[in-house]
Amino acid sequence: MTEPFEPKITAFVCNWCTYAGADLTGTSRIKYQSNVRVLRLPCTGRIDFMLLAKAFARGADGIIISGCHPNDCHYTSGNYHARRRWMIYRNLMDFMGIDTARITFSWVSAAEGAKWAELVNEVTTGIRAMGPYTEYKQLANAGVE
Amino acid sequence: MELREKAKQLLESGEVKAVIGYEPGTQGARRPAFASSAARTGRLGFEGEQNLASYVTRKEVKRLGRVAVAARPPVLRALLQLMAERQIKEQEVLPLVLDADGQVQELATAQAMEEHLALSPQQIPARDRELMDRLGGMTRQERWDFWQGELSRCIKCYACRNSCPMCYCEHCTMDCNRPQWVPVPSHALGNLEYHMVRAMHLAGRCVECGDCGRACPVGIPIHLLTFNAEESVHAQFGQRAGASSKLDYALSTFRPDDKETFIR
Amino acid sequence: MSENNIYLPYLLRIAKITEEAPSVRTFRLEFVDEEAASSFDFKTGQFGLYSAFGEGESTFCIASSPTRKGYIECTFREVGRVTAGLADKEVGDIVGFRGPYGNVFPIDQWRGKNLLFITGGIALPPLRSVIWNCLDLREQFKDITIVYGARSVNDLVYKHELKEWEERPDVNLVCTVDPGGETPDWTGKVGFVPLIVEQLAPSPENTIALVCGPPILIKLTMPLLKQLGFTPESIYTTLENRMKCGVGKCGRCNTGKSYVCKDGPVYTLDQLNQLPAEY
Amino acid sequence: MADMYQLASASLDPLFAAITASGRRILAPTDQDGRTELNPVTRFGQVAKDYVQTTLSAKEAVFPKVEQLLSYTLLPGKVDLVDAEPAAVPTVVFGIRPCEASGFQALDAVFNWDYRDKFFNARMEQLTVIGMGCTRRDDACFCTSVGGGPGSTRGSDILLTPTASGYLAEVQSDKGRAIVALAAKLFTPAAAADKSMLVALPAAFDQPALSAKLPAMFDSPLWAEQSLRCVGCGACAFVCPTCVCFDIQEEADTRQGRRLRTWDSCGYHMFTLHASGHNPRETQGARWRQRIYHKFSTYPERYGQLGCVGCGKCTRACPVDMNLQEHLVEASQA
Repeated sequence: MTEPFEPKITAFVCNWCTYAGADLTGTSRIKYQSNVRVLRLPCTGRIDFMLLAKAFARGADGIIISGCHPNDCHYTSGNYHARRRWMIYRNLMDFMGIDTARITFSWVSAAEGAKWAELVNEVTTGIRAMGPYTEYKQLANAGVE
Repeated sequence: MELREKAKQLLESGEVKAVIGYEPGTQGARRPAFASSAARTGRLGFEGEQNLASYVTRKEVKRLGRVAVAARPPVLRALLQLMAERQIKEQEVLPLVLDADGQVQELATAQAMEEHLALSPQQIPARDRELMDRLGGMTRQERWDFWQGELSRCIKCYACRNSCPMCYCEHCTMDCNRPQWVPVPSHALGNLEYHMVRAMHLAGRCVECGDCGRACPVGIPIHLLTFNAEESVHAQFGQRAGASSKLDYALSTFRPDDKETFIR
Repeated sequence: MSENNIYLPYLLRIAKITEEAPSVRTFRLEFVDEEAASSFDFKTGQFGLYSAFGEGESTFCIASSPTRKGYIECTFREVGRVTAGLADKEVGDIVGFRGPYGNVFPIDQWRGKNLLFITGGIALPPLRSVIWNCLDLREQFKDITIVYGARSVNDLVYKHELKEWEERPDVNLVCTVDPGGETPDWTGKVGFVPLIVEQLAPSPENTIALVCGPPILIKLTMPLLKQLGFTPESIYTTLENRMKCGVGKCGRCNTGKSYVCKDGPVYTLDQLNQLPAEY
Repeated sequence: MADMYQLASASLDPLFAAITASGRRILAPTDQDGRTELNPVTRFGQVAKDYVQTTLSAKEAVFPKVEQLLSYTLLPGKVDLVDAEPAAVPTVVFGIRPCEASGFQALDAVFNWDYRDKFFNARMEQLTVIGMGCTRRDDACFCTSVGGGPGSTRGSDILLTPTASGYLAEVQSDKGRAIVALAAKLFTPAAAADKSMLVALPAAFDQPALSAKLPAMFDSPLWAEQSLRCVGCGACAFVCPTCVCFDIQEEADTRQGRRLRTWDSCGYHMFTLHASGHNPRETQGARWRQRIYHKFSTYPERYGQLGCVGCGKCTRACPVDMNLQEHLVEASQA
């Protein structure tokens, strides 16, 4: 018997907006799917592009990246820098054939507890439909004799 | 005045300590050549492939003193970008170019370099453009298969990195091991992550000389990865690396109205 | 029948951790496998590759004496990935060890001779193995003199053993710290090691000198010893080049034609003089 | 003394079939997208027709670019260590040049001169080399300067030399005889060795004289001068059939890990860098010198053979035409 596929989703969120927003989701008793592992970073500006690649390499089927809305960054401009980086990185990943549909970028503020739940639910449903990201997971053992 | 004569003059007057150009190599190739005395200028020429700007940041070359460089447009762009990144100063390098009359001209200032470059528009070679378009037309899965096939041949010799004029870091992120950010072994994951990091680190900095791809001993078109990153900077932020010695790094700046379509 | 895997380490359990100096620790390691524990043997001067599983292998000498059975000790400073991984370990944790590798200090040939140890900072551990080896066979040697220095009092390693050597009547320990590194209650000398050696002016008569230290110590001490009349054959040191295999294959530890992992790590000054300075 | 046979051109297809049927994998040069590399084949027709050399070397068959040395599981207070067994499959390397075939002996010298390397040995044991004598050469070739030759049998279990009607097969070893036995009727005994089609390649320098003078040239400014254009990559070392230097790398998470051996190069700054920041070979000149000395001075002294077979792969792979032969000639004349 094979277990039904439960996607692993890694969420990289900023400390000030999205993490607080996700906290609000909890304190508001809004239920959402439990497939997400939240990794809190100080700011989206700190979310190095390689963290995304590392998440896939370590078995993530989907990735959420979320931080403060433009203009609301705790450090004034971290999210603007992050946005530029994503604009380039997303194109590059797509060019290399990495499945960018498995990566969701979002702005979730500290007041948007409901949006966080909605985001996680949507992403989880989407990734569940896509299935496991097998081809990336297989890289770990390919090319070693 | 032709290059050899100019080189001789510059070395004899002591204006530069070495002239870097090209000379006939073996196997019908032309290769980089260093002339450190007037007696050694006899084979120097402008024609060759390796981007000579990759030498001017090397410790062994910096130690020589001021150098003159036979500078085709990609070399000039790389030199300007190195100035923008504060890796070389105007007075450390003297680019030599051929003017419209076939005379060797000294471009002693960044401004002169920029003006000379403005004469020849920057273009990705047709063959590369064609392959990029072909890749663009593929499905994601086809692109994945294409790159996995290509990168499986990678032996991680770092010829691409070491040939690149913009890869001057003394301690490359590939060599960092606390943490071990990118796997050292040349297995599938190590190769993919290496080329991903290389392309991202060159986004907004790649002068599109294509030398990484040319250097690859196993013929992987890796230059297309940095081209993609650079083109995407140009398309979205409107600037090209190597255009000016005063260029801001595209990824360390931003505009509040940067336009994207994928963040929800 | 397949051959043995020469890259497979022994497993050792950390029995004791001693904090020696800032980011310098000594591990006492005991073999997990009893058979290995009883069959394992080494000679002073040899080294091994220690694994922090998860991080990799790093090369250090064996800092304990072969006369002390049942365990080996290593002393390391936390500087890189592997040593940081080792520094995270606690008593009871498992580390790997491959060895013993390399040549030895020929102490059998030194019977009846005076021994002069000159060392500084974190370079004492390789000589500590020799010192204890010789002290455990004390009657075989004549005078034993140890000149040891560090940047500051706090940077001296093996502080308890230094005290023990100081108290022993059959050891002449001269301890020094660099100017500015002394504490109010410091009773030892103040000054760089070569200077102290110069003041001490040891006699080369029937004496073997063992010098191990940072490049600057070696660079300044060697001419001094020569001046005092020591022959290049009577001066020993131990080299540490980067290694990956330890068994003469990975190709990086050579200095000229000599492989530090196989022909070294112990060299006389005479041997070093015949090699290019690739260390 | 080698057994000599004639092998008709048409016999290679049935020979390949017999080898494949015996369960052996055949690696042979194939042309793909303008690149000639060793790839698994089952028919002679797949083999490249017109090549001087493959870019990469056959050493990969016995010394892969990444191989696992061991793995482990981490448990509280316990480490479960698992020895790695190389998955060595019976392999015939077909059509490599005599220079490259002799490279296996240089690898063997290092892997087994003292401690024995079971990974190399397990793969080597399963390897049969069918070399192919050279009827062509290019500018990078210099085997005759380093003791080899277009028809040298050294390192080949069977050396095929093209003749007007097919091939001369010189069978050198039991492994070679085992291949002959697979299709004995294809091999007809030859009375004389016809090597008339082999290409001529005069020696370019006096290698013994060069090796003899190298120790005294260590401090020569020549090495720094020669290496000025070297970009310090590892292409030369990685394509070299004899370059054996390797790195050992650990890959692990909090629960398990593995130790991998990967190719490494003396051209890299990192190769000898100490943790303290001190580097015994700080400049590219010192690293280039190491490359030359290791092959032409250390090897002969230590292992009684050269660490270079004159195949020229390094020269062809170099992005800046660091022509090894040319530099050796220069050193010989310095």
